Amino acid sequence: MFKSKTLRHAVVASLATLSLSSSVMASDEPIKVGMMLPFSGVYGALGDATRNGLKMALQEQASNLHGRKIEYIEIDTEARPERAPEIASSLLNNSEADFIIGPVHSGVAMGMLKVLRGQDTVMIVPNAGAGPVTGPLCSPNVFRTSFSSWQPSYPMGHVALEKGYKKVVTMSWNYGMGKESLDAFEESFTAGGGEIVKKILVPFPKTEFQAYLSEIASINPDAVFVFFAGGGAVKFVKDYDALGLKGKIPLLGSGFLTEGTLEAQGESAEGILTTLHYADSLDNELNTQFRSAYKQQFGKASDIYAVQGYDTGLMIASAVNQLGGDISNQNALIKALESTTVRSPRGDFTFSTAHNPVQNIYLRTVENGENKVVEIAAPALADPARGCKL
Amino acid sequence: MLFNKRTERIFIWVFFPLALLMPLFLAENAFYISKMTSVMIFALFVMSLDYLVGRCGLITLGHAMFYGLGGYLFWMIAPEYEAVNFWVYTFYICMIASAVALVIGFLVLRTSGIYMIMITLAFAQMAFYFFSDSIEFGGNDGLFIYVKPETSIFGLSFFNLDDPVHFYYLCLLSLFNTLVFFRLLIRSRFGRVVDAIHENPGRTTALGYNIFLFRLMSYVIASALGAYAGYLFTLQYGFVNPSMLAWTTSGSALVMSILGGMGSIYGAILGTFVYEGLHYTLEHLTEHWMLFMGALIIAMVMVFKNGIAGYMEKLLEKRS
Amino acid sequence: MTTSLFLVQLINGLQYGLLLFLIASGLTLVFGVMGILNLAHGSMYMVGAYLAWYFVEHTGSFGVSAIISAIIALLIGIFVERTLIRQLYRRNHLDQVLLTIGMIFVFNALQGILWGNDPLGVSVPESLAGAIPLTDVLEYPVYRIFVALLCIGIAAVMYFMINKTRLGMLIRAGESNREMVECLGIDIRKLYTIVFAIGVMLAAVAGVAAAPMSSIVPGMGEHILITCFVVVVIGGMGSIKGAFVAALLVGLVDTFASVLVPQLSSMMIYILMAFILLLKPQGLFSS
Amino acid sequence: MNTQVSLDLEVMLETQGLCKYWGGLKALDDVSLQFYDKQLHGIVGPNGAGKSTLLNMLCGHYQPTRGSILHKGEAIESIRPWAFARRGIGRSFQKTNIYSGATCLENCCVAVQRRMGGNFNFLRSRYTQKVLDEIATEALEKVGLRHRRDVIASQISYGEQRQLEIAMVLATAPEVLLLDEPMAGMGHEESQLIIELLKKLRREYCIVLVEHDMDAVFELSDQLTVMVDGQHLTTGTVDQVREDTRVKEAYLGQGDEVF
Repeated sequence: MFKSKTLRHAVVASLATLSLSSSVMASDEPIKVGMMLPFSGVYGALGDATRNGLKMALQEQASNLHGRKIEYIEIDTEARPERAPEIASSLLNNSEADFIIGPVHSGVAMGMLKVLRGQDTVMIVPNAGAGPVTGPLCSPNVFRTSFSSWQPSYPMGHVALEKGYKKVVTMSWNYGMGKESLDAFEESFTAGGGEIVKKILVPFPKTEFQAYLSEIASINPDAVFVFFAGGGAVKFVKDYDALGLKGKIPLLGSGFLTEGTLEAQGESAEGILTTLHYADSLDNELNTQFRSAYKQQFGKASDIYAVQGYDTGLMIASAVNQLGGDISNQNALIKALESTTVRSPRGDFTFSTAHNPVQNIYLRTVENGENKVVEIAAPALADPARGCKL
Repeated sequence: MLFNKRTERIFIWVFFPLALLMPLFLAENAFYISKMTSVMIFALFVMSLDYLVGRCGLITLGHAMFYGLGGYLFWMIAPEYEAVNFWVYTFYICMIASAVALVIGFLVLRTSGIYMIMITLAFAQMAFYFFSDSIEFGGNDGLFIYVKPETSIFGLSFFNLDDPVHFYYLCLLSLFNTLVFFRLLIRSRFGRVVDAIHENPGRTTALGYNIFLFRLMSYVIASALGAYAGYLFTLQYGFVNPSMLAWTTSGSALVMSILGGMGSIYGAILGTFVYEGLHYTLEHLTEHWMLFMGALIIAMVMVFKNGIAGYMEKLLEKRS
Repeated sequence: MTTSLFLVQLINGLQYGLLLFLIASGLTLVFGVMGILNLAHGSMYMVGAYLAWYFVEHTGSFGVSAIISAIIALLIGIFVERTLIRQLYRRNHLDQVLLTIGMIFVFNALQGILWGNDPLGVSVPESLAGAIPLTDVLEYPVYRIFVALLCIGIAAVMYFMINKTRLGMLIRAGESNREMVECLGIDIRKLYTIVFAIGVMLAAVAGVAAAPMSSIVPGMGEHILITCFVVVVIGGMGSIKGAFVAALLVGLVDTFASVLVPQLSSMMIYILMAFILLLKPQGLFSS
Repeated sequence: MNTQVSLDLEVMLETQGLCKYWGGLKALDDVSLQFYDKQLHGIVGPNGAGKSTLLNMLCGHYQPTRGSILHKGEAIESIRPWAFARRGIGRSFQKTNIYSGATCLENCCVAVQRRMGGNFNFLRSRYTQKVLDEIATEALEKVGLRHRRDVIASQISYGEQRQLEIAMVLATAPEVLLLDEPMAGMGHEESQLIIELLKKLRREYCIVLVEHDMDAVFELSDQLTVMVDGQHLTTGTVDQVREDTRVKEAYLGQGDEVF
């Protein structure tokens, strides 16, 4: 059917490419940083910010990389978990990335882990808070620079008790991150004698909240604790205000409720109490510097996702620096990463044995369209890392 | 009979030998192997949809339900830490999927056209939320399969599923067998009636055929094969996720099938490879890949009347 | 459930249903008259919301923004019909599906390029900013009541147009018999352009109206699209009256399911649709 | 007012008080008729007389509103449409209704295959079954289309397509043939072909013929029924009907010059 000559040509050509690609000298090669982030769709904004932060950090740290250049490979995950293993495999085997950064979405994280656990690369999660990543599925080569979903929500239980709330309604989307957040809040809140009068799980990604809010109004609890993020958070906060609950029933949340959404939420967000490992208004020099530099470079305000990306970059740079630029020994690289103390805009943090940040959690309130820090809700909080055998 | 056999033969003789030889050139790069494998698995899925939509005229937007079901079924019925026999479980999964298809087909095939599209979507969405809302099935984050099956028949084992190249050949074999199976099916007496029903249901009823039965049978066959594709997908990475059942999965399969040339069966392979190839190339080229992807899809609809397969046939006709 | 809560939920359901009607009406109109299955309809809803945000930022007035957005949507509709849809009238439904899926890709990409991926919000116009107290805790915002009334108004206008005007007569005739309309010496292509543009505009207007009470995010179109198809199919493809009844039905079922059977609430509208189609395979008001 | 004459032949098909209402419209009202084996029974009447409605019920396409249909004495009005064909009641349609994308042979094969079995044989090729082809070819032969065997149906002439449709019905080996205006839209020569064909067939089958071409009906019919406004006017031999004054009135009332 086809001419045998053509076939022979094709064979020769592909063999030639193959031998070429393997003969490049290893030491001249740039450090390859693969990114598996959503650049389109609902999570697109988060992916953008993470990438910006990461690149900014590595740019700033260029002098500490011992002459090694950075090569970025960016792939849009579209937040589709079923594509995750394939993209991860592409970055691992095809691009031979030294670091794979991602993802934002917990389902995608699970798919990536399946391929990357125990492989010859380092996976750093800059956002997805799914418990298993640094819990039962933890692995020597998997790190997280963000948080476990337990971390930001657990301290809020104590805060609620201190405020004297006894009966609380909790609410989130019905998915892993949401449920883990509610559970963490419930854990500390009920341990201190509080009562969860109702737990509402909204099908993801539904944003018709009116029916649920009407129900909450009829229960009239002491406070409401929620986990929502992105567009859903905007809609929820606006609905909460529009239906008159704001000012009558205090709204508490995992910090993502008011991250990257304040502008869209406008007045409605004023006064919401949240706990998170960061706040825009954190009063330290690094943060001020970071924020102005980010604003200058990208023309918009930074947010938590940018910080997480930034810290990921810092962490990579620090390890490369420690090893004098040679990251070919994976064990040494992992050791270096583990021992890093990241000097982050959120305050210094270290890594737990499960490779999750040990960090301060701040209590914040929204004032004049900004998250103002009220106090440190929990200093140097480590995730319990249930089920991790590291 | 819309599609002539010559183009099909040429395609088979070009595609399969190339696919057979590919691992020899690319064994070094595990990614190309696994990418090819996953495209072939999806092509198998698209093929089963193509038969249903293109040959039987039954348009469904719920086919992904069976794709996902294939994965979840394996998780449900196979022991977690024990290697089971691949062939035995293929049989189980196809049988259970068939039983499910029999029940759902019995309900949905009472409607037709756009209403059938929507009622199949309705069932698929129910299945989607069933899996994505329940903690037992891993919810939105999905599930892991820890142990891959072994493939021995009478003590002889040809494929080691942990080896990507072996798995590649298993999928290639599956794809080839499915293509051959559909060719036989289309040429069979059963296929004759199915063609007749597709072209003219009224006439076929008047000749004494119970067309519902034939449609149901076709639906069951396509669904079982769809589930088989989902089972293969799950085995490739050991990962099941509710997004396998999402309507967008059905949607993209439909797009690939239309792109390839509806009802041509081999066009499903063409459509899947072209679509996935474009997607892969564009997303590595530009962040705004969607813009180009969309524009290309629009352009292809305008140019190709019967998909790529149809276009190829026209070219061939002109030359001869 | 107490009576007052029941009444509140009833209002919630009706309001949601009315908004659904507004989005779905364009879809069913275009299908009924032209036989085109426009999957990009949800994208137009998204475009409407983004346009509303953009022009509110630039003009400061929600009313002005709404008018400009509607006009732009109308122009987009005319452009798309003239350049793309027109080529496909004689092709089968599946080619139309493929085309409109391509359009979804393009609109999503353009949204990303033009407006970025951050969630955006539009504040409620001052003149409609108040709220009416319902219970001790609960209030009902005036704007939402306004939107509900707007939806009813548009439904009434559409009913009047289709049943009493010359355009409506042509639309009804075009539905049943394309040749007949052509025999009357009317350029059916012009009719189709108008109908398609109106359909697009209705989706965009729905997006504009929804903008102040929701978040404007990428992908907002796809999610609503499926719900709209459920509405249109339950009502019977092409029937405006059917879409109206079905939208209210879906709105109420979804609202009450959320509260009464939360574990089934995500599936409830699909269960409803499957049930109705099994009883009436052509929807409630098929022609 | 059954004016039908009893014959010594077997009654193949019978209707008793058959009614079909579409909402308020009485498309067919209380029609009782008997169709005999090996006879050609013509049905005529002005437009809207209910001829096609009657035929559509005889083949199971419509469910009667009231009344019953008997096939060899058995009530069959409530069985499924496809079961009519299995009992040997075959029909042709008013508008040409064939598989226009397939060859003439293939068209007939679909018809033959139903009673030959193997319909759920998924793997055996349809192209290697000689018996089927032979029977199908025979059916084509009967209507004089043998030379068109391997031509795609959409490419033969209109008249031939009508013949093909009859061949398909014959290929199902029916006892009853329900023919809905087989000569509609044909030229004179083509009509003659069909008439010759029906002359051959009418001693083999029970044929019910609905036709507008009066000359043809008069020439062919053993029995003739006239219907007006959904009601049965009269039935008899051609000569009896020709003499019937009510028939003349009915047609004159329509302003038609028929006789």
